Amino acid sequence: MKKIIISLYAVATIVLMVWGFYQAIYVAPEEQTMHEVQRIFYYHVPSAMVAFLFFAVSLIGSIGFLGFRRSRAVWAQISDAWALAGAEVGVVFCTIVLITGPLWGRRAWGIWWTWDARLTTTLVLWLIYVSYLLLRRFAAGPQVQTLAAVLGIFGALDVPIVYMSNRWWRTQHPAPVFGGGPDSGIKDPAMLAAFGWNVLAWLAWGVLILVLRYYVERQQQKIAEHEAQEALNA
Amino acid sequence: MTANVCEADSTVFCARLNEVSKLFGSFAALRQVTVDLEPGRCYVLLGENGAGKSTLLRVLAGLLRPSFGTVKVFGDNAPQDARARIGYMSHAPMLYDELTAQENLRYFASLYPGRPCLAPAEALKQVGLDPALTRTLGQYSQGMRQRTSLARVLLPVPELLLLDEPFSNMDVESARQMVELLAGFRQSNRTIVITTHQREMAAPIADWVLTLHAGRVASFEPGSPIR
Amino acid sequence: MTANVCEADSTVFCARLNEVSKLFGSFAALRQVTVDLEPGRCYVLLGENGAGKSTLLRVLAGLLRPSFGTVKVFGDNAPQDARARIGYMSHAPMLYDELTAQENLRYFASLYPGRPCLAPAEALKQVGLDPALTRTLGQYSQGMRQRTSLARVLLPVPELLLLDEPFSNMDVESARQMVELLAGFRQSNRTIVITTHQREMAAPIADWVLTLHAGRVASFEPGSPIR
Amino acid sequence: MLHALWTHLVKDLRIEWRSREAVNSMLFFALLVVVLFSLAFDPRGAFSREIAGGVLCVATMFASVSALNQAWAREIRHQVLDAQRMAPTPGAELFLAKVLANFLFVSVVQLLLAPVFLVFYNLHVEGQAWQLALVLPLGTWALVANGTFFAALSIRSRNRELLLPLILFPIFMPALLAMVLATTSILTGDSDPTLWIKLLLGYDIIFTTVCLLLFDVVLNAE
Amino acid sequence: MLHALWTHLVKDLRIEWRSREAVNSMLFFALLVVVLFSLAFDPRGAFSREIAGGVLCVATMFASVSALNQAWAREIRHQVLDAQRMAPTPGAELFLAKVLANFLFVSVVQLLLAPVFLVFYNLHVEGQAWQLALVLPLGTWALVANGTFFAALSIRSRNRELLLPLILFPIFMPALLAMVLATTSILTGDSDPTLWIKLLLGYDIIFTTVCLLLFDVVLNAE
Ligand code: HEM
Ligand SMILES: Nc1ncnc2c1ncn2[C@@H]1O[C@H](COP(=O)(O)OP(=O)(O)OP(=O)(O)O)[C@@H](O)[C@H]1O
Ligand SMILES: Nc1ncnc2c1ncn2[C@@H]1O[C@H](COP(=O)(O)OP(=O)(O)OP(=O)(O)O)[C@@H](O)[C@H]1O
Ligand SMILES: [Mg+2]
Ligand SMILES: [Mg+2]
Repeated sequence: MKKIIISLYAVATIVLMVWGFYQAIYVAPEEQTMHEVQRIFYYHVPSAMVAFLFFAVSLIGSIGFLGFRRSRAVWAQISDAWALAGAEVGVVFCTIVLITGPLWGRRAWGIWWTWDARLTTTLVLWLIYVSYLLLRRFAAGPQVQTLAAVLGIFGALDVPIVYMSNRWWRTQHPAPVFGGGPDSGIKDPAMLAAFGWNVLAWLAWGVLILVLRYYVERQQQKIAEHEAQEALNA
Repeated sequence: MTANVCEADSTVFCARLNEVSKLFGSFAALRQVTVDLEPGRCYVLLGENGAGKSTLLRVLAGLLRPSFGTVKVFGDNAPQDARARIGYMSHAPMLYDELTAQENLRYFASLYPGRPCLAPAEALKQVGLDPALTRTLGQYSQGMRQRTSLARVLLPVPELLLLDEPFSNMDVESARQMVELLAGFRQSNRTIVITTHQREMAAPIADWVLTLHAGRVASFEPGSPIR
Repeated sequence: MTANVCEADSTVFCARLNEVSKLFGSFAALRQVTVDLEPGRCYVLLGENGAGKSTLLRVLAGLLRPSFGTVKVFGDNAPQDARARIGYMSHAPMLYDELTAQENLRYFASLYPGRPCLAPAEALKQVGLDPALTRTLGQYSQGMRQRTSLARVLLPVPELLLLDEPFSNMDVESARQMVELLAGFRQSNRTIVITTHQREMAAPIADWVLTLHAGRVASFEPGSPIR
Repeated sequence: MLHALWTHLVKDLRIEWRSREAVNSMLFFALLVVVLFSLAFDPRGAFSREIAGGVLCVATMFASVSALNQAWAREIRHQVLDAQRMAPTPGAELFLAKVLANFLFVSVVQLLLAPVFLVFYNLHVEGQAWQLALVLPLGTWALVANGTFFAALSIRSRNRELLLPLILFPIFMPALLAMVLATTSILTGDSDPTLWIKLLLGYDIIFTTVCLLLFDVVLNAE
Repeated sequence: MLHALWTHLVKDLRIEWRSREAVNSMLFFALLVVVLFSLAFDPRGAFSREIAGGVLCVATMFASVSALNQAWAREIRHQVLDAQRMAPTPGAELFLAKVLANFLFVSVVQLLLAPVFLVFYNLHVEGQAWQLALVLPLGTWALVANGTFFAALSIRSRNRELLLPLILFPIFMPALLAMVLATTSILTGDSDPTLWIKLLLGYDIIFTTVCLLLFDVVLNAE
């Protein structure tokens, strides 16, 4: 049953991705200043949004782990699995942002990279979560989960900075499209529709990976638990 | 001090372990240990290397949390909530090499605010050290360090005393003195748990002897003189 | 192989310690130890913790240079010049955790160029391990590691075998097998020096028993069955 | 409440005073870094003033990391940390005392290094020099508070000397950026550093609070 | 003679391949250093090309030191070093194999980092790029050979992570200077780097020879 649902969901995701691609490349109108390259917008921004969301998942998982670790072991383990999955998949999406950004920048600005606030903070965010994953590999033993949860909380402190960076500072990176000034927002409905579909598609795709990663981690936790029980009864 | 003793008196158990297991990864260091410790008794923990003695003490001290089962001390408290009333001495001295014995003790005493502590000099005298020594701890011999460590534990006059191989580096005469000191402690209704490999050393004060084997309680019997 | 044995045969002493003392700082771990080891004999080293057993073995292996006195092996060589002919197994496994047993042995075998070595698989079989195991050494149990370590020592077919507590993590049955294996070795005119705390284990092959006490030779007597 | 904090602090200072190990090695290390950077970035160039702020901050950072790695070494050596955990005083005070002690050490190093630095880079301050007395302590605090915290976090891992910078640097980057920009704008006198100083202050407050709140978790993690 | 060298090398590479720990952490560390330096020395400025060479060399240096500190860790862990000392093969080969292995690791990191670096600093090479393929390996060799040697020397001390950079940096300085100047002159195309390359070569030959000659002494020191 579970398998069927996941398979159906996966198929739906693929359909959405194809539809989003069609919308972004063929339906959405060409932008006046940047022309064709602007279409990378439909991948760049949704990825960033999904990455933020998943880092939030990681934060909630981390807090949950710290809250439950003394009282409810199972909930704590579930929280920890979410924290790990959120961080890992978040890093993947953040990487997509960091690849699509320079690709776009090369055409729009003539250079791959510049050290403005938005770009720098995004890079720092990525680095923090990579170090989170490294910590999970390097530190051994039962305290890993606690230490990682602590670092997860620190990492999340950077997310609002990234989000606000092009609101606080004048950046070379474009000003916010949504929730920026009074004249922000996408005016062209076809563009907005293409953007909406792509956000939905990338979200669906991200959630699929997230859930799979969570599932694998839970499975591993159960195996470890089983081994522990065996050791106890041996 | 008297108040504390009465407090310890009023509960039937000083510490209560219920089905305690401790796993390190997939290695079980303790398996379903159930023990009640009564106040005013001295318990001697025996067992071969790796049997889980130190682990049991650390669980009692609240430094390790059991993987399964519960630990309660002084009624219904978790050990973490009664840290001021538990004294724990481990294999390692738990003292700063760079300070003198007095400085070390004064430092640790001031970490127990609001608790009537012994004077550092007095604690040192109790364990048979000269309080006037000005050498830093790094220059002490192993046995002297161990005594200072014992003095550190005695400072806040704990009601539950956990000693991990306290005699391992002492000569026989000093060990005998230590045992006498501990015997006095037991009479003021404090509980003592000692691990040791030299069973005959602790025999004079052993009310109960608990033997561990591969993390399990192998036997729990009244203390007896040397066979 | 036969050539080597003859070589060992031709000297009267396999190793000769003359008034050897070893100081660590101002601490004397060995004091004026004078011992001759004959080829084809097995020597058992006894002594409490810190008596200097491991230090003596390390001096024989050439890993430590005596502070005073001389060490000669196989005639008039310094141990450093006869490293290929001495096998030394310490408390620690001296193997890489990240490699499998076979890989470890193959690696160490190729560090003895020009010396006829055992095949790694054969050495593993000799110590009772399955050569087909593909786990890395980090996943072995303590006892299995110790056997692999023994196999490492046996590889280059050394004429002087120095074993530091080889049985400490083995169960009784495997230890017995090990002793039998070593007994075979001794018959091919190789010298064995073993330290141990379990004297009865090594008793069946002990030609001589050397007891150390605080760095001094306390007694040196012919091996005897368990008292 | 602050009684235990004081006790811890006095103890740390006394131990450091006996050996002066941390300050000495940090000083030497920082000196090396300054010299290395002078070799790597020729300070005779026209832009020496532009990069001097960066060099100063980065030298402080590397020197501090080498010392912070040892911050808890004494507590680990003879399991003193277990005795600390058994004491009925809050871990936050232990943490704060460590931070204060390390802050003092790093500040001493900075003070001793400043003249050397001025000489090597032929500097004279164009902006308002008193602002430096605000920027450097704020930046150092950010570094030391986070560093002490993550040193306590990484002592439990296998290769801890490796881990500390890997975790600390990304977290510290925003503060470093603010610190460098503020220092540079004070040195060159080109722009107003107030924004960056405010940012540093905000960073310090937020991160120190989070560290204080979470330290007990790290201290008692098994 | 070179048989044992090959054996040691294969062993080191195989172990690293199993965990990839050294390369991974070095890579991340080097990335961090590059980012930190970019924050500290704004590469948008007019002089970015002038300092890029220095940044590259110093980043390599710090990253390597963090890895070199672990170079002998595996040998220490279970006293494998004693087994090495007992084997009748020259210590020089053991040393050379370690140097080669570490050289490979650092080079891999450099290769992976190079594009990132070019992007971050918006660089394009003005001089002859192929000379970089000479300068970087030579400089890296100088760093790794000395680093491996002094890591072996400092493993016996109490706080070895601190000791290694304190010994290594002063010794490495001449090579660093040559490396930086050569790189910068290749990047800017202003002057001819041949002199510096020759100097590096000479440094490499002399120091490697001395290390090889003295390694047995260090290895067998009690
Ligand atoms: C070079 C690296 C780049 C990085 C790391 C980067 C990063 C980001 C991030 C993190 C967001 C946040 C999305 C959100 O707030 O939900 C974003 C949004 C955006 N990016 Fe980029 N970006 C880069 C380059 C570019 C370039 C070159 C352009 C176009 C010239 C661009 C155009 C946009 C636009 C239009 C948005 C949506 C604005 C907003 O809502 O804030 N980005 N980018
Ligand atoms: N932190 C840890 N991580 C993993 N295993 C551990 C840890 N602490 C103890 N162990 C293991 O738990 C087992 C019990 O250890 P413990 O120290 O309690 O033994 P012990 O009875 O005190 O032995 P000894 O007489 O040698 O002190 C040992 O096998 C040990 O290896
Ligand atoms: N490298 C060293 N530095 C200083 N002291 C040392 C060193 N190696 C050994 N010692 C000291 O020398 C004495 C003898 O040590 P050794 O290891 O030879 O004892 P042992 O008889 O093997 O004991 P055990 O049965 O515990 O293995 C000990 O007191 C030890 O502390
Ligand atoms: Mg123990
Ligand atoms: Mg020994």
